[in-house]
Amino acid sequence: MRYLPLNKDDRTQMLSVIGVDSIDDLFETVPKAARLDGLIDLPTHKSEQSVEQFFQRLSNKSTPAGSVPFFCGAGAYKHHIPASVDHLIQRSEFLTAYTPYQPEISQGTLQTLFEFQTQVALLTGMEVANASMYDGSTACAEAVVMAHRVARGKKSKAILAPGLHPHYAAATQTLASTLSIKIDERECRMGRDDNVINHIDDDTSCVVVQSPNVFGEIVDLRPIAEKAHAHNALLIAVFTEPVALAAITPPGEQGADIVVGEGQGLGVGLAFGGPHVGLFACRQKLVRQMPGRVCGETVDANGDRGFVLTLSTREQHIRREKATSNICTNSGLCCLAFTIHMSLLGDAGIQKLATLNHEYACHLADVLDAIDGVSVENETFFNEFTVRLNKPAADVVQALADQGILGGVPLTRLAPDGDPNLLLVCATETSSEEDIAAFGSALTEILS
Amino acid sequence: MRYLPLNKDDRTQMLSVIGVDSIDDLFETVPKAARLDGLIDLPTHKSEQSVEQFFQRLSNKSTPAGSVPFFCGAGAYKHHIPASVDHLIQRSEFLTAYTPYQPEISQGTLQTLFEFQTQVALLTGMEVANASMYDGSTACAEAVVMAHRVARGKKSKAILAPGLHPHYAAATQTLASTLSIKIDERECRMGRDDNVINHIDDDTSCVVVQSPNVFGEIVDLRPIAEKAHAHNALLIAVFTEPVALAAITPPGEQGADIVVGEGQGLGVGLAFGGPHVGLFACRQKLVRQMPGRVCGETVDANGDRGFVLTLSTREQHIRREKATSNICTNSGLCCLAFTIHMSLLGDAGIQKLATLNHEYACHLADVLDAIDGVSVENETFFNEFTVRLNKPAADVVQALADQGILGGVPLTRLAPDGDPNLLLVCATETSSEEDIAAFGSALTEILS
Amino acid sequence: QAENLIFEVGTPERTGVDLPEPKGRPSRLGNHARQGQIGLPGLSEPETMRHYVRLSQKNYAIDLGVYPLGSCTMKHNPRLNEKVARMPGFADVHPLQPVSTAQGALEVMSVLSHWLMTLCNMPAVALTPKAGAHGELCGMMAIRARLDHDGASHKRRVLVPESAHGTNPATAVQCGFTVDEIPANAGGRVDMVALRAKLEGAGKDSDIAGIMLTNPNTCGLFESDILEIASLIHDAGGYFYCDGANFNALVGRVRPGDLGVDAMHINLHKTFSTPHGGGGPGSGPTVLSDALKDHAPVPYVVKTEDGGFDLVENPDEKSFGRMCAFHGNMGMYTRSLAYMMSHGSDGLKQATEDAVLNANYVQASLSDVMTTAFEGTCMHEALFDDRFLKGTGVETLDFAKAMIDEGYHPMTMYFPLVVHGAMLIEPTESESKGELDRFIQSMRSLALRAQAGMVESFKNAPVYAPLRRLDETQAARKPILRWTPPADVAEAAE
Amino acid sequence: QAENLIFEVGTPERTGVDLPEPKGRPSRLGNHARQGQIGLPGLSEPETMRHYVRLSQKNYAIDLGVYPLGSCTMKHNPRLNEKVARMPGFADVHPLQPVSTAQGALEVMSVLSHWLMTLCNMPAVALTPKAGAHGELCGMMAIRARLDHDGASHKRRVLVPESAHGTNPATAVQCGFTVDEIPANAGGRVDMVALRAKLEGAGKDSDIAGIMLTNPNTCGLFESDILEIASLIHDAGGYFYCDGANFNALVGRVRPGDLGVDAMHINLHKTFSTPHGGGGPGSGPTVLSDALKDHAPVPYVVKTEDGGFDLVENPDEKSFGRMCAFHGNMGMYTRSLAYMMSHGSDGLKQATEDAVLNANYVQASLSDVMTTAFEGTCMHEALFDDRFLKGTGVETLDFAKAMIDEGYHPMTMYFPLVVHGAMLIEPTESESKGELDRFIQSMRSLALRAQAGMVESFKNAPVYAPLRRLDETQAARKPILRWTPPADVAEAAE
Repeated sequence: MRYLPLNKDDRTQMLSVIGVDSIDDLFETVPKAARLDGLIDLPTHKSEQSVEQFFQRLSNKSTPAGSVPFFCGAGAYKHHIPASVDHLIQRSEFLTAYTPYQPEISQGTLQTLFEFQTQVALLTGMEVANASMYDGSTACAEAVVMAHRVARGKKSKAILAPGLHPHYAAATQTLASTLSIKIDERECRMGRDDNVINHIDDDTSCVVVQSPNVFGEIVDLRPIAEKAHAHNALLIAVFTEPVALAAITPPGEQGADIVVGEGQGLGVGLAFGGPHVGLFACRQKLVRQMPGRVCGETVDANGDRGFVLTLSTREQHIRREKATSNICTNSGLCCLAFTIHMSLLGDAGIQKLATLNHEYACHLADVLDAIDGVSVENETFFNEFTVRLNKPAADVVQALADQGILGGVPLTRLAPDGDPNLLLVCATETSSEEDIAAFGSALTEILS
Repeated sequence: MRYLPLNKDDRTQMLSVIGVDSIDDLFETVPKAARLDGLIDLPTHKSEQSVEQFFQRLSNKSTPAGSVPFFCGAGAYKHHIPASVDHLIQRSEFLTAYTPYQPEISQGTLQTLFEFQTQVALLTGMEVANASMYDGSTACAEAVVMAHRVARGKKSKAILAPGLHPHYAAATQTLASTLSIKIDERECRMGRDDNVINHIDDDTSCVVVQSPNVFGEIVDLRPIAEKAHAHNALLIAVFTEPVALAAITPPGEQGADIVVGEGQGLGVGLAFGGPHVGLFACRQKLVRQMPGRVCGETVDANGDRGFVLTLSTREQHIRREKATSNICTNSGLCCLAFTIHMSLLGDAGIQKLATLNHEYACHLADVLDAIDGVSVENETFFNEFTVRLNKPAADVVQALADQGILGGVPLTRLAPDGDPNLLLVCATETSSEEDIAAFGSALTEILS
Repeated sequence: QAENLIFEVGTPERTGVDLPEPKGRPSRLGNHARQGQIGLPGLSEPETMRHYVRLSQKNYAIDLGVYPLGSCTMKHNPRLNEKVARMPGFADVHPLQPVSTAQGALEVMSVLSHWLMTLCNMPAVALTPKAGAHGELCGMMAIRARLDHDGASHKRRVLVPESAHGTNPATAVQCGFTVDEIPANAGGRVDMVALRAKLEGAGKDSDIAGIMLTNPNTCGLFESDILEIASLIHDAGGYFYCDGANFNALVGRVRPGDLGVDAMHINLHKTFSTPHGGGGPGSGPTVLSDALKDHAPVPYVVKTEDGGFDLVENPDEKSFGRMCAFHGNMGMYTRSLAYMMSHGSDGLKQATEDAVLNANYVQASLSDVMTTAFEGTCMHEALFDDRFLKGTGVETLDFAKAMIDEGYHPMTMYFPLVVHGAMLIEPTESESKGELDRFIQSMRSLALRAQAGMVESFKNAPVYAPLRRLDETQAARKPILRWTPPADVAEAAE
Repeated sequence: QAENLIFEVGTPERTGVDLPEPKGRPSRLGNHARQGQIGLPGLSEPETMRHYVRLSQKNYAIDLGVYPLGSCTMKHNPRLNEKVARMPGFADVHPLQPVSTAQGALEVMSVLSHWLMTLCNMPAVALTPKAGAHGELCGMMAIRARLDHDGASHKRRVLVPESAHGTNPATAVQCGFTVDEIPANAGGRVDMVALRAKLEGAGKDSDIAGIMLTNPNTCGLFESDILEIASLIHDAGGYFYCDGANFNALVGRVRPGDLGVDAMHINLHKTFSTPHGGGGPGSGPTVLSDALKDHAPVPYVVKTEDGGFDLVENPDEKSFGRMCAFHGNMGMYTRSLAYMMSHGSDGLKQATEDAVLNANYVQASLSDVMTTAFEGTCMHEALFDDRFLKGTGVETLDFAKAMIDEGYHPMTMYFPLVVHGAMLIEPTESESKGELDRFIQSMRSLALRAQAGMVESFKNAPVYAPLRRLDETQAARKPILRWTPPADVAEAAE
């Protein structure tokens, strides 16, 4: 076996040092009834070549986003990732390191986390950020639990605005369901979010608002923040596309207390949904209630600057049943990828990237809106928006797929009770004019 | 421009430190007539995404060996390369380092070269090896020039055996043509190599024999070595497939004085012919006449073992017009790949690999020989052999290609005057039984 | 050599990404356009490359040497797995594109499920949990859902050994349970007297929801009373959650399903070697027993009649719901399946045996100069306490830092809590005998040095590391969690 | 920390590659089967990975810091280029598969040729040379073929400046020419008086075959008399070979074709940034003038009438033949074309300007503490001599080794030979002003330290490197070029 360095002689010698006769002797603490004889009924070892061929064959059975005109968004976004990002994250020193518990020999990971936290804080317009969560949806759920914790049991309700990504709402429901948090989830429908404001009361610990929301509409958070703060509730702002924040007023400037979202769009690929990277930022005063890992600056014995994991008194390995959350990993390598992509872009780069995304989306909206049987529903949008079709969107998407076009996500894929004729579409810098034209003609034909 | 760190402010400041007004001032030593105004007529800079798309489009216009039943050899061989090989050679420290002229900070490259030299010596059964040449064909040409040098102008003739790869013969002709070396190239034809022996005389500086030869036939080098040595000539043994040497008696054990060959088969991909890696080994006593870079063991100021480039008194940067050759690079990264692949294989691995190659080739020979209009011409072979078809091989290969099978190399592709009905075919561990069956049926159909 | 932060290197107008010029179309952002600079530094590509390559060299890694972190399982990460994970049919597929266009990815999930269920002898697996702790959540949520479904919502007490990972009690609480600790006995295992006292005769209708037990436990020992524990908990109407963090000591030799386990998460990043990546991403698929499987979260893959695959994305009334957006960490599914297929049933068993052998070899080779916490052989990790350092002035932390100067990553220290000054060493099956012998030699010489009174070299350690010991107290007291422009430094230090 | 050789780590039966079991078919090897062990060590995959990762960290690299090797041009290697080179339509194509199945690869060669010819304003390019020296051979072979074709086989004398790269005279000799050295003038350029003496009035029928001239030359200076040199050599019936090693100082601003050049090789690995890889592989395409283009070697790509591409693989009577098996270094074609297309005509020009600017900035910033070899501005590299070290006891070599302790790779030293104790610094366009400022600061402090008499720190250098100074004399006197098993060590040292 190519991965196992011991050979027969080694094993014999080692057993003799241990003072046992056979490997079986090392398993004698296992009850006899539970000891397996022979091999489990699975194939035996395979060469690298044959494993590779197996996966190649399966890979060929899926349609990669990059191989066709592609317009899916709704929480995962296709962007061009510079080759150096994937090169760097594959370096042994990053890829095969553990959580940086020994800071003296983990400054590579730690300094990167510090840069990451700063980038997230800047992008969201917030004061501090943690070192990432599993993904945007779990970050959202943890934010609601955190708000509940901040309210110290005095408030029982969390309000989810109607434009929140249904998966985020569901993940939040799940996590909150076992705690005494009442989730007031507004029906997921296209439209203005004003009505959220009317549900905020003194029993509200937080209100969760996504912008751009799942329909692509940009939401003005200011009035919601005002109302929430008046009732001593927190505004949790959510986003699913980090590139959007380079184009729109960041939630931190609109009064958000916690900002959570998905970072996948930068540095991390689609990967059929994971791993992605959850971003989590909040006001400085809330930092000790913030879940997840945090990296902080300090000095070493010589007085040189260095970085360590810190604020661990909130964490499960210290606080056990009193921890802020049970989370003990972050999305380390994805947050490295995010950080490198952000570093490459810089201020000028990400703003230009955002502008291009917006322009392609505007062009796509124009093309689609001109088709009979299609109407763009958004008043505003960044790089994705919602169209109403004259047929069920799921059928149309399947028909497009049969023609080799991945033409967006039907709302019903996310919300089975949602309007069946709504389709969420997205354009990024990877959507060429030819792709958009191909989408337009195919759609015209299918709807006619 | 993403690759250029200077910005406008930097440039202005730097010009002022230099004390000139503009960048043009730095080019004032260029005659006015030769100074270009404006831009050269080529496209301006492109995004990474668009460059990648350009190459992806062209890549899709070729048929990768791995995507079809594949049976080409004749000097370049498809083997499965472990993923860790390509990972390791892409490490910045290997990939972006220069020739190890400063040994204190180049031990990574140097120790690898030392391991490489040892592996090549062991595989060829020779005493010493250099740190690689451009490829097998240039190694062959350099070996002939070296033999000429060893003869100190007292011999004028080099004999090339009939089974020598025609490209190797041509590259040797080219290099020798400007020196006073008479090349006695035997006609490239299928058959026993005995006749070479009859041409060896006292004017012969060397005889160049490939085994397995370009037809796949394994040649007994012993009688040739005997005759050559009797006339004070050197036997230069050539191979094009390093894996073969794990299966057959190495040239070093058969009396070869210089062994040269192509190392591409291990660690290095096909790459449409390059870069590949030339292997070059010789007897210890000839080492100071050996061309190319050499790495040697020594100690540092503390007495610790270390490695350096050595024997540089043979080299062009010291000897200028008296150098052993004008070569000043090796095929560094390819020889790293070769070394890593060899290290992974080890003695047991490479022997098994060789056995598998041979078995697949035997199976292929049985399948093809059973087809009407096909006869296997070889008495012996390793993983490639020659078949005679009842039609011109070039047409048959094109017909196979049209059916999605890359079915070997017509002899005329290498030797335009060669027998048009001969086809060189090869099987390796990457040739599945299904591929061989598909080849067999397609060939049956085409020839019927 | 210190490496500046990117914020200290970059300038706003530079960029390492070239993009075509925008056309200046009218905006449809409404009045929401961001004003002003974001504050991100601009770096060219070569500056960025160099920054992160240099930073990387300040890390230790499994590719550089022994990384004996007990309970973390730092083993070899094959690059084949990285290669297959990057194939476009997995890496470049959108989670919401039509399932007809993602059949290969779904098939990987299906085959992976088959391997996990077979290795565990369990009838179901939920793939979506994104890490071990998320898998714990999944298992405990399923238990809670089953209890609620059975109308047993008074069953809220969960037994947790005091030596458990901190995540266990944290997870139990996050699922709305109360935690009741069970002590360990002198042999490092569950104190069966105490456990029986809690459970015997409790009856199906007790308030017991279940037990969370790590096996092998955090002392590196197999819970030899596990069959009785399972039956006691089942008799009390509770469910058996097994923390699978140490499943790598059992794969191919013991199946959790044969032990009475109702739910167990599997850390793909430990047991099946998806890279730890400096702290994630992990993946924590959770196998479930017949009793729990109907309560599994969505989404999951099902086979269709035509031999294809479909996704169930909407929960029925029994499912406890959804744990995250999309379908879990596909990138870890491909890697771990490649790992499993490469080993095969024979290789996985051999890997388990080698891991246990290596740990026992280390324990046996060090037991004369260090003090083993418990008698007898261990499973995949060797646990030492700090008795051998008594009176030397050297503490476990110092010993750990001195290992850095020997060229090693320290072992896990001060865990498990049941052992004083614990040192938990897990070599894994990836270490050769040669490497282990060198490691053992280093550990021996450190132990002897400590006992010889050379305390200073321990207190000063590490010396041969990019930095000396870091002041963690200062970091926690005045947290500086982000860079701020020099003028604002005073504020940030608040 | 020393890293053992693989031969000291491995054992014969271990392997890092799994293969299916052979079936035991009868052999068709005749009586040629290899007997006994080869003697290669066996290593598992994790051992192999760790060995080479550890070894790699003993290397300096452009990704780690300034690598100011004059005339070697160590610039940023974009990873995009690595990515495109690995696309299967280029990397996994056999050189002899039917050209109809390799159209994409041939198109890359065709487009690359167009870029190179356009940048040089030359009508032809031979792509196959595998490195710079191989390109020199190509150019000189073409000149010789042309001379022979014209019946001028008495023209065998080649003029070479004494400051030329050693490869130039070596190449000339390998092509059967004799070398006639031209001295340099006080300004570091070709001594025109001496040159005119050799050439004026020589006439078309002289024995002059040509001149080999590097431009900018090895002193980093543009040969400002180049137009006259070209015309003198042409008047003498010779051809102008330009060594293109320093073409990176001209790209986009000066075209060799406008200078009267007949042949010039281009180091794709220098000018167009294919990675040096620790010593290759390189690639040395050679542009040829109208006079020489018919004598180019095979193979080359031609466009077909249907818009496709074909290969000419067999030489006609004018071609000087074939230089190597197959079609040259395809892997370098893709990388360098990706580099050129990324820069575009504007970026290539800017890169040239930045390279020249950076070199002049270094020269200007150091000229008060170090001694510049020649007055005035330089092109892409700054040349210093050792006058500033006079009397300090520190030599160029010591200075270079001290740079290692400052965290830098030394500059090129003792080259060109025309300058005493030469130090040739080429920063390239890849360095930011910040990096250059730090580098300049280090160089200044070293120079001041030397002048202050702190000679010991130079003689001992390097201290902060994986090894101290190596004994190169011993290595050359008793060459040990391979590992031998311990028992045979005595023999090997012979």
